[in-house]
This record gives sequence, C-alpha cells and structure tokens, in this order.
Amino acid sequence: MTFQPIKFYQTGTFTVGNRLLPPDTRTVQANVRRTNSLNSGHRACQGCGEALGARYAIDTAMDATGRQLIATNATGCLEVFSTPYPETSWQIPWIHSLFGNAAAVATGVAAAMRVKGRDAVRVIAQGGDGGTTDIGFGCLSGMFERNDDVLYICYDNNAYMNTGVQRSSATPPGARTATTAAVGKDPGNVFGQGKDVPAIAIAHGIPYVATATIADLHDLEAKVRRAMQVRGARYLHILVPCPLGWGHGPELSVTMARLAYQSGLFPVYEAEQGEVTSVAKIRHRVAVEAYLRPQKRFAHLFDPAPRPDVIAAIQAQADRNIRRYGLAGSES
Amino acid sequence: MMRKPFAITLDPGSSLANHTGTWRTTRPVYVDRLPPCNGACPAGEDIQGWLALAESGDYESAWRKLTEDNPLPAVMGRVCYHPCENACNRAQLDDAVGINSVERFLGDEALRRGWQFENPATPSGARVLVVGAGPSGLSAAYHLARLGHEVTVRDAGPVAGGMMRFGIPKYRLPRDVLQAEIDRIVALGVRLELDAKVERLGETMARERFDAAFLAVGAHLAKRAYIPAGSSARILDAIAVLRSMEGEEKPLLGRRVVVYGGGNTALDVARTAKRLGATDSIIVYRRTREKMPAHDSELEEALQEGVMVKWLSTIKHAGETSLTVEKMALDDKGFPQPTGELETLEADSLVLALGQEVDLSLLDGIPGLEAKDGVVQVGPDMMTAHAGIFAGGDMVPSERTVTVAVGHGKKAARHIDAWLRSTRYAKPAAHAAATFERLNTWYYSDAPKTIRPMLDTLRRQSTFDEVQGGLDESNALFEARRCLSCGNCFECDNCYGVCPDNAVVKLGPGKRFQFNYDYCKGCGICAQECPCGAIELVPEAI
Amino acid sequence: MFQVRIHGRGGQGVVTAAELLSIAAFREGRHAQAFPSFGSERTGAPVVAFCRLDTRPIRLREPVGQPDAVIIQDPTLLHMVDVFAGLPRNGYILVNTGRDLAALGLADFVRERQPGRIATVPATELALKHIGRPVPNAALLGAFAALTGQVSLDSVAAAIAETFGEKLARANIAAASAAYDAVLAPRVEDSHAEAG
Amino acid sequence: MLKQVEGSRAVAEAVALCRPEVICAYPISPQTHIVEALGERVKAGTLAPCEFINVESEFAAMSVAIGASAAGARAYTATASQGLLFMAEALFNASGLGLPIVMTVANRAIGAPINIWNDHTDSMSQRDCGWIQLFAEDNQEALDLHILAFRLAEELSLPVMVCMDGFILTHAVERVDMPSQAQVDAYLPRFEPRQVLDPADPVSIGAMVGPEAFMEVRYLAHVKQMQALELIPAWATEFHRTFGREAGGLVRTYRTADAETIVVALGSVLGTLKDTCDELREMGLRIGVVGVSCFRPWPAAAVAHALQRAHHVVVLEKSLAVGLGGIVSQNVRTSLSGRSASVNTVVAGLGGRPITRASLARMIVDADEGRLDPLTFLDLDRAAVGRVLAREREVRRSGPIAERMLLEVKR
Repeated sequence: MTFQPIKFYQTGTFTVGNRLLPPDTRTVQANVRRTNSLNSGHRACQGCGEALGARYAIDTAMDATGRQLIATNATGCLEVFSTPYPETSWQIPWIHSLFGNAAAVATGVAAAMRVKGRDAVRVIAQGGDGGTTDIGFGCLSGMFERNDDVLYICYDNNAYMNTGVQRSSATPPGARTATTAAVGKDPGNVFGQGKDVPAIAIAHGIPYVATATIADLHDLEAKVRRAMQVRGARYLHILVPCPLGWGHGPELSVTMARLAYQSGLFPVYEAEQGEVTSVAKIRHRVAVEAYLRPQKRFAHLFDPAPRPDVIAAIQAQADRNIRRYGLAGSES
Repeated sequence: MMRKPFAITLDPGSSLANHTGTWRTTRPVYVDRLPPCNGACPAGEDIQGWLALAESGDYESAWRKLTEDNPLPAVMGRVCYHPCENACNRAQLDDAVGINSVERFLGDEALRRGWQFENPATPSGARVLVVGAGPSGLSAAYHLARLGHEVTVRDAGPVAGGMMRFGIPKYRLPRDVLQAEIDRIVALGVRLELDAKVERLGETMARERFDAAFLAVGAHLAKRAYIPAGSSARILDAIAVLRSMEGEEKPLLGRRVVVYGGGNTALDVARTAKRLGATDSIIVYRRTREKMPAHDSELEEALQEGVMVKWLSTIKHAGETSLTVEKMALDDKGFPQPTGELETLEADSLVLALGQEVDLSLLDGIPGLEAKDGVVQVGPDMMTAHAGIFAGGDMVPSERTVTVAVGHGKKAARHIDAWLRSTRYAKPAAHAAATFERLNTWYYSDAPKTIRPMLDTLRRQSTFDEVQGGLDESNALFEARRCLSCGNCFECDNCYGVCPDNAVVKLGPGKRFQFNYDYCKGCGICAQECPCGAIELVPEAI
Repeated sequence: MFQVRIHGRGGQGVVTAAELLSIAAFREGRHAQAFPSFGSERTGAPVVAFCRLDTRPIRLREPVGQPDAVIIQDPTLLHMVDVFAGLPRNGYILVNTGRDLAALGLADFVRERQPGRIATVPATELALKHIGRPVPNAALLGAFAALTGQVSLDSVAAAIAETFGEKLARANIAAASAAYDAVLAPRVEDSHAEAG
Repeated sequence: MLKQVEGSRAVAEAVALCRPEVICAYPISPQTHIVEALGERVKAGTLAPCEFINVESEFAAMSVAIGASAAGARAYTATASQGLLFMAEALFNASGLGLPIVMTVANRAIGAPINIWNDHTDSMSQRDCGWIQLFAEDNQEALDLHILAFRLAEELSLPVMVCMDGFILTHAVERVDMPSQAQVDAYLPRFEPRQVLDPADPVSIGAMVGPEAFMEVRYLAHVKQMQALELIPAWATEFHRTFGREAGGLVRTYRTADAETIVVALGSVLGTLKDTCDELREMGLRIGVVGVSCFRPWPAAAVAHALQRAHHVVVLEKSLAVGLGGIVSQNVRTSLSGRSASVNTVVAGLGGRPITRASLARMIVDADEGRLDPLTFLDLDRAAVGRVLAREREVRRSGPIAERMLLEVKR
C-alpha cells in the first residue's frame, strides 16, 4: 500500500488509533506492543475509569522511560483492586505503603535511586483524590516544596469510592455522597468548599503541573511524556469517572469524562514553573446539565423537586472556569 | 532472585490467573452494517469500501474496488445524480461526503494513468449477445466478460454509448472521457459491432449460437403529443435535437426557443439551445418546480445560465413565430387543471421533451416475451419470460438514469452467469442499516465539504466546455477522509484503547480486532466509544 | 568524685562551661560527665549545668544535689535561686562579680566558710575586655582552675581550643588566663602576709 | 579512639560510620542534635554518598525511609515522643513490609500535658509495632547499639529502634570510645536487601492480604522477630571480639549472683541504680540489678534466668500503663510465671523527674523488707495529689487536671 504524509485525517485527531498517521505520532494505547502496565485480571468494577487512567498514564511513562520506572501507590481502590494476594496486576516495580504517604515513599525511592547513581530510573507516586487531596496532602506538599524528582498522579473520581462513596475535598458542589447529606441543607455537597489541588501545586512553583481526563488520550499521553522530560516535582491530575460512585452506566465512563471537559466543569490545562502555559479549548461546548443528568449523584437536582438554582450555580462555576482559563473558542 | 516475603510481595502480572470474564452479563460483539451510501447506490457500489482505500491514498486499489461494480467511474462521477450523497449520514453532521467527486477523481485518475481491467478469468466457453451499447449493455458486457464469457455487443448506432452520448450534452459529459471508458471495456475482449441493428433476435441467436442474450436497447422514440399547429410551425423533438448535436449538422433552433416538458432532457435541450446562441431559451412545464421530475441541481445550473421556465403552463397552439400558452392551476389532488387563461409566447421553434418510448420491434416473434406500458417485463433476475433472454436499462420498468442502467447490467450479468452455469445467483443478505444514531460523532473532526469548481457562467452560455470541474488529488483525499465509515470497523483502535481490562485483541492492519472474553467484564465502553457503531452489546445467555 | 554545679542565665554559656570543664578533665585522663538541667529555657532564664569529675567511670545520672563546687555566673541569681543548696561547709564557691561579697549581701554567709574556698572574679568584665562579648564562662573556668586545682589552666585552654574556632579560642583563653591570675594573685599575697 | 563528646554527636558519628544512604530529618527535642550532626557530615562530604532529606513531618520521615529502604538504600532517621506517635502508622508498615530501617528514639514523655523531658512512654507505646527495640545504658552503648542495629536489621530484614534517654544521654557530654571506619566496615557487611524495587526484576510490594493468609503473615513476623533472641547474644560476643568491649546482648546482670532483691530497669537509670546497689551492699543488703537491653523481642528466658534466685523483684519503669500500672512489669511477670518471687512495679522519672540515689535506696530497702506497695510511684508529691483528689471528691467536674495540679503543687 502506497503511503503518504497526512494533511488531514479526521479520526486520527480524536480516536485512540490513527492508522494513517506516522508511527511516531500514534498513541501508546494503539500499539499492539503496549505494556499493559495494569494487567488483565484486576478486580476493578466494570467500566472503571481509574483502571483506564492508570494504564494510560503508566503505559506512557513506561514507554517514555524505556520501562525504567518505579511506582508508589496510596491506599484506595487502585491499590485494592490491583494487588489482592495472591495476584498483582502491575508489571512494574510497585509498592503500597499507606493511605497518606505515597508522595513521601516516592521521595524515598527517588533518593535511593539518586544515591545509587541510577538516574535513568524514574519514580511515580499515584493515588486517588482522597489519598492526594486529603490524607496525603501533607506529604504531597512536602514533596512539591522540596522539588523531589517525582511525578505524582492523582486519579480523581471525586470521592472515597473504596470505602463506599464518602465525600472528599475533591467532591464537587451539588454532588451527593454517603456523607454529604449530613452537612448543609441539601443532599448534595455544599458550595464554597473543596480544594483546587492543581492550582495549589502550581502555587508551589514546581516545574510541571497538568490536568487531563481519560476522554482525550492524545492529550493525556502528551502530558505524561512532557512530565517525564522534566526533572523535579511534577503533578498530573486526571479525572477518572466512577460508575459506582457517580451513578452512571459502566459504558459511560469515558463519555462522562468528556462531558466534564465539554461543560467546562473540569478545565484541562498545563502549567510550567507556576505559569499556565496551555489550555485545551472546549470543542463542542455543552451545558452542565448534559453532564449532570446521567449521574445519579446529581439526580436530586432534577427529581422530585427540580433545583434550577443549584444547576445555575454549577453552570456559573463552569462559566468561571471557561473565563479564567480561556477555554472557549474551540479548534477542531 | 530475591527472597520474597510471604504474601505481601508478589510476582508481576500474576493477575492473569483471575478470569474476570465470568462477571459479564452482556457481551460485546463486532458487527458490520450497511452504510446508507451503499444502500442507496443503484449501481450497488461498495462506496465506503473504495473510499476507505482512497483514504490511504491508494487510488488504484480504490478504483479497482469501485470498478468491481461499475466500469464507468469517470462517466458516473459526472452524470450520476448521486443518491448516495443524499443518504450520507455526514449530511447530519456538516455536509454529505462528496462521493461523486471522489468517484470522478478516481475515474479521471485511472484514465490519466491508463489503468486497465484485469483480464477475464478462465473462459467459460459460453457466448452472450448484448443488444445495445448504452450504459446497461456496456455494464453487462463488462461483467460478463470478467466472468469469462464471450460477449458480443451490437448497436444500431454509429458509435457506442447510447443515451450517454445521444442524450447527455457534452458540457456534462465530455466525449473523450466516455469513449475512453468504453474502449477500456472493449479492451477486455468484448466484441463491439456498430451500425448493426438486431432485427430478429431469435434467428440471430440460433444462427450465431448465442447461449444467452441481454437486451438493453434503451428508449429512443420521442413521445409525441398532439398540438394544433400552423403548417409553418417549427416543431422538433428533444432526442432528435440532442442526437444531431453529435453529428455534423447542428440543429437550427432560432433565437427564441421554447422547450415543452419537465424532465432532465428538457433542461439539456434548453441549455444546449442557449449554447447554440438562442437569446431566449424558455421551458414550458405544466406543473410546479416541486413537481418537476428533473434534478434540482440541473435546474439550478440551467437558471444560472439564463434558461427561463414558465411554470403551470401548457401549449395550446403553435404558430410560425409564436405559441399560445394556457395557464394551469393545481387542484386539491395536486393535478394541473386548465384555467382558460391564455397568453402568447414568441418562439422561433418548439422542442418537445415529453419522454421516450422503447422500440420493441426486435422482440417480434420471440415466444413468451411480454411488453406492458411500452416496456419489457422481467423477473427479479432480469430475465424475460423467455428463458435465456434478459433485459435491462430504460427498456424495463424502472427509473431511467445511467446509474440504474449500469446497476441493471451488473445484476443481469450475475444472473446470466448463473443461468449459463445452470445455477441460481443468490444475493448475499444485506446487513442492518448503519443509522446516524449509532455513531459517536465526537471522534470525527469537523470538516465541511469541498466544493467542486464551476465554469464561469459566460463560458457556460457560449461554449460546450464541461461545466463542473473535478477535485485535485489533495482535496479528493480530503473528501475521501470525510467518510465516517458508518457501521463498519475502520480500525481506529478505540475499542482496543478504552477497554479497562485489556480484553480487546488487536489483530493487525486489515485484520481488525477480537474480544478476549476471558477478561471482558462487559462494561460496554468499547461499544459506547466506537465512532462508527460497529460494536453491539448482546445479553449473555445465563 | 568531684561534682560542680554552675548557675547562670540562658545565653551566658552555662552549659558550655560544664562541657569545657569535662573536656579539660578528660584531657587529664580522668572521667567526666557534663550535662545541663535539661529544658527549653530561653535567653535570660535561670539555667543550671552540672559536671562530675572522677578517676573511675561515672555511672551516676542524677542531677548534682551535693556539689563540691558551685559557680555562679550571674550574682543577680544569688537571692533568686538557692544556689548553695547541698553545698557542704568546705565546698568551693566562685562568683562572677567585680564587687566584694559583702557588697552582694553575703557577708554573714561567707563568715562561716573557709576563706580559701571562696573567690570572686570580674569574669564578665574580662570577657568584654578580651572577647568583646559578655560571655563569662571561659574566664570563670580559668578562675575555677585557680580556685580548686581540679583542672590545670593548660587543660582548660586546651578544652577551649578544641571547642572554639581559633580566633574565638585565643580570646577565650586570654580571658581564662586573666581570670586565673586574678584569683591566684591575692592568695600569693596572703601567703606572704602569713609568712611575714 | 577516646573522645569527650555529647551523646547525640557520638551517636551521629557512629551512624555515619555505618554509611547510611538516606537520612530523613525532622526536628523534635531531644533528638535534634543527632540529625544536625549528621547533616554537618553530609555537608562536609565526610558522609557520602548520602541523601539528607528535610521532611515535613515524622510521618513523612518514616515514609521516606520506607521508600528508600524498599528501593535498596540503607535508611536512617531519629525521633522522639510525639514524633514517634505521629509516625506510628508508618512504623507498623515498615515492620510489616520487613524493611530494615534503623531509627534512634531519644526517649521523651508524651503529652498532654506537653513535656519535653525524659521517660519511656513514647517507645513503650510502640512496643507491639513489630520493631526490635534496644535500650542504651550510656552513650558508649548508645553508639555501639546503632552499629549492631544496622547489622541486626539487615540480617533479619526488620526495622530496629535504638532507644536512648532524652537529655540524660543525648545531651550528656562524656567519654566514649569511637570505633574506626575500618572496624565498622569489618563488622557491618554491605546492605543486601531481601526484596527491592528494581525495574530489572519487578515485584509488587505491599499486597492486600485477606483472612486466608493474614494470620500466617503475622505469625511469620513473630517468628522472624524471635530469631533476634538467638542472633543478639551471638553478635554481642562478636562485637566484643571486634571492638574489645561489651555491647548489646539481651539482659545485663549486676551483682545478681547472690541477690535477694533485684531491680529490673531499662536505659540510663541503670547507672544510678548500680551506684545505689553498691551503697546498699556496703550496708549488707543483698541487692542486684538486671538491665534489659533488648525489650523487643522480649528475652523471656534470659530474664527468667537472671532473676532465678531473687525473692523480691522490683521493676523500675519510666512509663505507666494508665489503668494497669507497669508495662515492663507485665513482661517480667510472664517470665516469672509459676515462680514465688514478688514482682513490684515502681514508676519513676516520668516527664523528667530526677531519679536520685536517695529515693532509690529508700525504695529498695522497703522492697527488700517486703514493705513496698505492688505499684509505687517514686517521689510522688502525695500531698499535692491528695489535695486535688479531695477537691475532686467535693465538686465533680471534668477539666484539665494538669492545670489544677500545678496550682496545688505551688501552694
């Protein structure tokens, strides 16, 4: 088959694969020889967004480092479903220590590699939003502040899923969890709370901070690659929908992540040395309702007593993101 | 080897032992669906198939794929009214894929590069007579030849092409293009005999030992309508006018030409008249624009070129320099009814374009053949009531377009081939339709259609140069890549990428994928994120 | 075993004084144990440090309750803290002051004790003169060597030398020597007087 | 080489001789001087290669050590008191994962009320966290135990805590004999981890283990720690050969051969006890002292053997199991089960209260004459607590006892 350089290949832009693109511009996930860092047989729920996000990120990191990679893992779904004795799904050297110390353990591993002169070996710390934005936040901030040579990846599914969907400081306003009903007058999470950890990471002035979702693989892989080109503390915040905790069909995990981005509720951007350097413009913007409706955790906003006021407040948040990060004006 | 502590330290990837497929309640399966373009093509082209090949820039393979169904892509790329584009799902996204223009590009590319058809399979020894060298006959001849049969094409006319030559003006279909595609069919070993009218079919077949015949003589007899006319009134018929355009003597139509009728032929004549120098070229049609059988694109082009139309009008009387026209009104059933309101229209000549009839004379004396409403009756296998004699094109009941005719030729050829081998050709069952709702259009870039260049109006009014230009290589490629591949896997790797359990196996280029049901938990993300709707979820039998 | 208790205020180098003394004794081949009255005292607060000297290894870890000598780095403590607690009649007393003990209101206290076991020295003045900062500890150790003879001035100087940087060491040693002489001088006169 | 040096600096120098590759530093009194001194050595380049990491908490300190150790580096840190409690979760993790980390605990009380002075409440609170716990009697032993600890930890793949009394030892300047680098290198082999994070041979460390295997994992942890009971005496002997002095061992006895009353204790108070013992023997009392240098694993047999002839056993503790009494006492009793000897618990020196010869002598005489309460608080201000309790009885009211206690003590 005669091959020629591509000016336009419509599915190459957004699908996982792009058979007509030059091999070096294809995604790792499209490759038959991809490493499957998180192997089949793990015990994640059907349609688990975190399982997807973890494989996307770690496969890319393995590819970028020639498999010279060690990962530390906070307690949480990812750890529990990937390594129940007697089986592990990980293909890389991996350690789980505690809920709140993944960043610090990674610092230790990185220090060991440095002291042994094994600079080729790179270290990733990973955890869910609970282990990152709540209980592990001290260690995370410490690792940032020392600028240790660690990439920390937060797989954000907006709540403590491993323990049965309790509120975390990453739970969005209006979202219902097992513990949000207790606070505030509405069943959903109260407004004006929570932590913007990517912004806090940027405030540390670390070399690289980025957000991504499992809905745009090309973007996610590019960010992991960029992160692995940089030395020092790096932070990648990936939105990974959870069918169980969000109450959507297992088939919708990728779609929900995409709607979060399309609605502007989850801004996708990159920052280097404390400055936002690039944003993913929204392609085909949607109203937040399109994102909220399919999720049972937001059902109380629609039924039995519709809450246009709350939905408007959430929309206002999306609009603020779009203004703040300049997400409007899509290129396709 | 390290002395691993019991239970807390584990070997890599050992979870493969855990077959999570047992969790599954629904299972994903790969399906193929019938894309609307293919479904709508009268010639039965695998449009999506050849577009896919064109997408990768492999134009020769694309052309070969195309010509498996249609030997006349350069012609079709010009004269087809492309129902495929009207059906294209992309129209609901931005604009339909410019299938017709890509087809024309491939056809022209083939002519430019001199690509030839592969020579026929092993000769079958069977002899088939094709009567009529129009689109239907040529198509049948082509397919029969490729099936290994010895084909003779006989046509009454001096040149091959039938209506493609005598019905379609050259500004729509340049003759060199037509001729080149005919020559390529002949080069397959088809015997073409011109100025050879078949008078008595039965005898001819018996005498020359033809095992089967395919009749495609078309419809060349102009329908007449009684119009009271003065002796000096100049009244011509459209077919004659268009045919004479192919000869030395150009028809004399005068400065003010009136064409009576509403079909494509009427438009062809009116536009031809313009080009021959008529100041006024007026079409008189008894109904409204909505009811006009001619294709709107043709009408548009005609109007651009200054052709005028009198809607809801009939001609009551034709004089030497003028016509009497009566205004009509549509009744509640939508039929035009006379109003008695008359007006006069200046005209040097009146051309009647009221449709054509078939010359059935060659069927005389063939037992069993029946003609109804002036056309030959055939079965679903295109065979007439007389075994071994098949018919197609304008002479059988159907829409009279080149594309339909080509389709008839292919269909007939398949049945003739089966009949000769005394079997029956069974059409493979069609897949379910690939509807727009099944697509996940997020994954397709926004890319509006490429518009083909048009000749400037001035030259369109004065010359017979081709009106519509073609696409160049780059924008033909662009256009091909706008195809959504509705309903059929095009190996975008989405399913392979989005499976949280690595339960999709990639089989390599052209081989697509398969599911590993040992690990597939049946979450359905693959189906949800498949851009073209080629994955279906079916409940597991429990 | 010879036990010393040093009273002073945070910032006056009380703990360092005890350490220096222990190092001086160590250099003379003896066992020594110096330790502060542990705490988080800030500058200015009363501080106590201890030092034990012995020819055998020292196992005892209790604070010094019955000192053989007390060093008072700051006379303002005299009437604040019971600096003489547990001090036997024949115990040594060294006070950092330029005035005589009567002036400090210790006339009666002194009367009951052996004159040869009590000394005053203007350690802070000497420190300011030689070091430029009011840290009397080195000077007091010089005086202590003269008063008790538990360690030699050379050992004190050596301890100072190994603890401080060269320049600072030289200044402290100068202060220590000056204090040593200041304490020794009047004794010599006394002895002449007796002789005479 | 003989030196007159502060205990913290002596320990720092000994640790440096053990060539740690990663050191986690977080300040807390009275441990701070140790990591400071190590920091100076890293800065000066006399300790290299070594990563000195200023962490943000004790929890992080232990976590960084866990990561470093799991990646095959020799890891060290030091802490005390609240710091030890703040890393408690990580302590269990380090031992559970079998990571040979060595840590100095400069023993200090636990608040509230906050108190920076010495007692053993901190390390006693972690006695069951799976770490080996060694207690130092003086600074010489403190530094020797660290050398031994690294070897022990790496041989068993278990973490080791070296406990030394805060301030009393850490801040005491006294004579120590500092071994040479050559001696330490000869005694302490290169670290060869039992398990290591290495891309060349990937493993998953720290799996989730369910009911089907958890018991077995814990049982094996116990068996592994118990192995130290054989190794420690053997290595104490070898240590003696290499360095020419006693160090480590399980228990140390002093004049116990004919002793009727034996005082059992841990750490620096043993010195004072021995002096007291000598005094009382001059008065004709048959007193002995047993020092427990290895508290975890508990050397049951060795303790039983050391106490076999005693009529009265006094366990002198710098910690209190509130609601029970003695912690060490409970361990001693398990060693003496089925024996007639009385076991008294004497809680002493809490929060830095000086333990004096005089008080000890009085207490021991009482014990020798069988007059000692089963649970005695040495030098307790009975008047003060009496007043508080009396008032408590009058007005039932909750609130900070500590504050009112201070008032009472002042009056």
